[in-house]
Amino acid sequence: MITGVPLSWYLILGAALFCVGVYGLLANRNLIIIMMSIELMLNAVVLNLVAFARFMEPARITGKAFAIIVYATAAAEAALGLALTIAIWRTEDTVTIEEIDLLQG
Amino acid sequence: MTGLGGEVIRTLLGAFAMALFPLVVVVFLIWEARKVIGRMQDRLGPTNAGTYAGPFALFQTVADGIKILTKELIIPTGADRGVFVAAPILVVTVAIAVWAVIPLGPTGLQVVDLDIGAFYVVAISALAPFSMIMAGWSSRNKYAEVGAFRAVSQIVGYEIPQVLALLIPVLLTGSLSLQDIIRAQDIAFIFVVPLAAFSFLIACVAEVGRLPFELAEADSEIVAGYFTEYSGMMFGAFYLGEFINNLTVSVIFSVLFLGGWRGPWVDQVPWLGAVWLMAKALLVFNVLVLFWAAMPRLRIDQVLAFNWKFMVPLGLVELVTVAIADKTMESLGVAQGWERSAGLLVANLVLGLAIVGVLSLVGREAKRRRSFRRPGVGAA
Amino acid sequence: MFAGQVVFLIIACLMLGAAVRVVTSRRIFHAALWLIGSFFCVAVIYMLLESPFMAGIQLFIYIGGIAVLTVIAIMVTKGGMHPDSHTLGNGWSAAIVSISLFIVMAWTITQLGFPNEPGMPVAEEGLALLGAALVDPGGYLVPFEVVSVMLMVVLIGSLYLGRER
Amino acid sequence: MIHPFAVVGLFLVVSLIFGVAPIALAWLLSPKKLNPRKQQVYESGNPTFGETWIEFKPQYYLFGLAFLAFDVEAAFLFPWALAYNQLALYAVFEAAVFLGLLGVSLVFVWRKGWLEWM
Repeated sequence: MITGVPLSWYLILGAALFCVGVYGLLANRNLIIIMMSIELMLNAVVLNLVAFARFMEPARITGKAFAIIVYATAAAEAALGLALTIAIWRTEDTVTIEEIDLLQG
Repeated sequence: MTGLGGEVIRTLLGAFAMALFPLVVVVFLIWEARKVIGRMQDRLGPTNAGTYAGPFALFQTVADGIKILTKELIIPTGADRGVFVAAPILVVTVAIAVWAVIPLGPTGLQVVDLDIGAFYVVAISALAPFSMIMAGWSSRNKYAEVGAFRAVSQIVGYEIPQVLALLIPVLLTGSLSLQDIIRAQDIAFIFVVPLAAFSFLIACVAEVGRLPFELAEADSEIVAGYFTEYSGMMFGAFYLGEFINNLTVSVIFSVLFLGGWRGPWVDQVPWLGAVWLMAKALLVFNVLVLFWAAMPRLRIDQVLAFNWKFMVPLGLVELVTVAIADKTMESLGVAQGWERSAGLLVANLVLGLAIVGVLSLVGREAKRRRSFRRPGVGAA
Repeated sequence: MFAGQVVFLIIACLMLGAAVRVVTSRRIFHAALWLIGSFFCVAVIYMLLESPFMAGIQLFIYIGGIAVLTVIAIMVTKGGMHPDSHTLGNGWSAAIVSISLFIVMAWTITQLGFPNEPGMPVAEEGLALLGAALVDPGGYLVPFEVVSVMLMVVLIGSLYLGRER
Repeated sequence: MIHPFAVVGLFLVVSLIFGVAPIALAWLLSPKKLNPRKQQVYESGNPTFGETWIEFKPQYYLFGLAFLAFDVEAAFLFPWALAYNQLALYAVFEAAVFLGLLGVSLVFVWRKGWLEWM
């Protein structure tokens, strides 16, 4: 190993990144920032996947295959989430979750 | 420890030399482009009018560079200062960072031969649109913002055909390392898969925003596009980054499709590889310059429609055709050497003829439909 | 040995700093730029994990794709304009929740005793193996084709949502 | 022996230096005589009017979406292209199905007219 960094460091880094994402998700009211927080959380998950793939089974490809499929899912989620955001923007003229009241009829 | 320290210093020196290389070449490329454009427009281009420009105004760009260094750096009121300054830095950084994997010669004349070299180029280039969007957004200028948005939708769109075309040399070589791709080209890939080379070239022209895809900085519509507000060396950084990108795509096209550093006597004299590569890149660069001088500018809807309705389908069809034709030939026992190349060339030519046929049918249909309406209706 | 740890710590600090700026910036456009910064740092971490392909994918999909799309969405919704505070009133409770979550996770990780060194060196032909496994019926063929169907649904569905009406 | 990735990292740092250096040099060398008229936003000599940060057409976003779908697809194709030489003909057809589905959906949205610029 070139770096000498133990696995637990990567995992703690991933946990910290995930928690920053959780904070952003809970504390923000702008839909786009919420999407960004979700991206941060997904990134933390993939970071864990890649770290485990490197340390636990470097010869095989399961971790990488999982990670790349998580990436595809993340991209799909971002595309659809932002498309919904823009659809809401065009009907409601806002992207702030408190002001969105589509369900009130 | 001294061994490691020496290695680090040697690597750093090599990295500096390699990063300096495109800058030095670009100084003369700018001169060359201005001369060629001048001749095509019945002018002389830069001439030896001043004292400092040297014979044939060879050092005109150097003089310009020194002049621009002493110009005032103006940050407009209301601009977002941090982002405004970061944008030109990012342009040059990204433009140079790509050169880490470019092989100037068989061995040694390369910073590092990454085994995912081609993917590195694509991945680093993914950072490029942000410099434009940062410049456009932070300037607080409507023209700048419109220019940035045009640039981004054009650049990200044309990334798709570019990557699809880049996959074809990778697929034929079975490696992402640029050195391996060069070594596999006993016959330059442009003669094996001309359609892929064609679509890569067009996508590259769009990526670097040369005419006819120059609408990000269409000076008659939106002043200077995303760098309208920049002055002094910050403007110079955009100009430099643009020309480095031109050089980079020329070099990458040469590496992928023209055989890179391969040429006579390279085996005996390795540094000759750099000369061959630069000669090929100069050829490609001059194609860009000729586009620049000869083409009108397209509208944004035309640019995007050309990408999504022609280039992307072409890239998909070409990739599938090459992959299936090659595999079929392999199962027929024609796996190696010139027979494989000839088979792929035939497949490409058939595909090209089919595309021309479809286009002419579509064009005839469109003409027939248009004849029922008054001319000019329907243009945006 | 030591140099790798130093690089890791620097990159980790940059990454977390950028991530915190993402969720606390007052301008959404700045948040997007910090997001790109933290994505880039994640790519560097992948390089430390000797997974250059994952680093490239990180730049290619996350920065080149998702971040570009986010920036475009910000511009289209005028989100880049107003430097307002867009946090909810419950910022403190959110901070407490996420910090306690982090403490629990970090404590668990330190208790579990993960290896300090990877067992094996990186496989030489890892990426080609991955490519072969993606189209191998005994490997990941089904997820591979499902991704294609998913992308198809995304393309059609999101263009349907966003089309001109 | 320096690891190749470390070399890439060094090169990134060097290219950042090359990006910063000219602007830092110009900042040292250039005159600094700012005044409000000089710092005005340049909009072809007209005084600027209205909101500066304009709202863009959602069309830009639609093309961004289409780009993202193909971007992910291209990322999946890289390992496939690398493994291509070891693959059998049926595996190539599987990738062709992968590409074909996206191609079909591209043709679908094209026919629906959602790729038109309005």
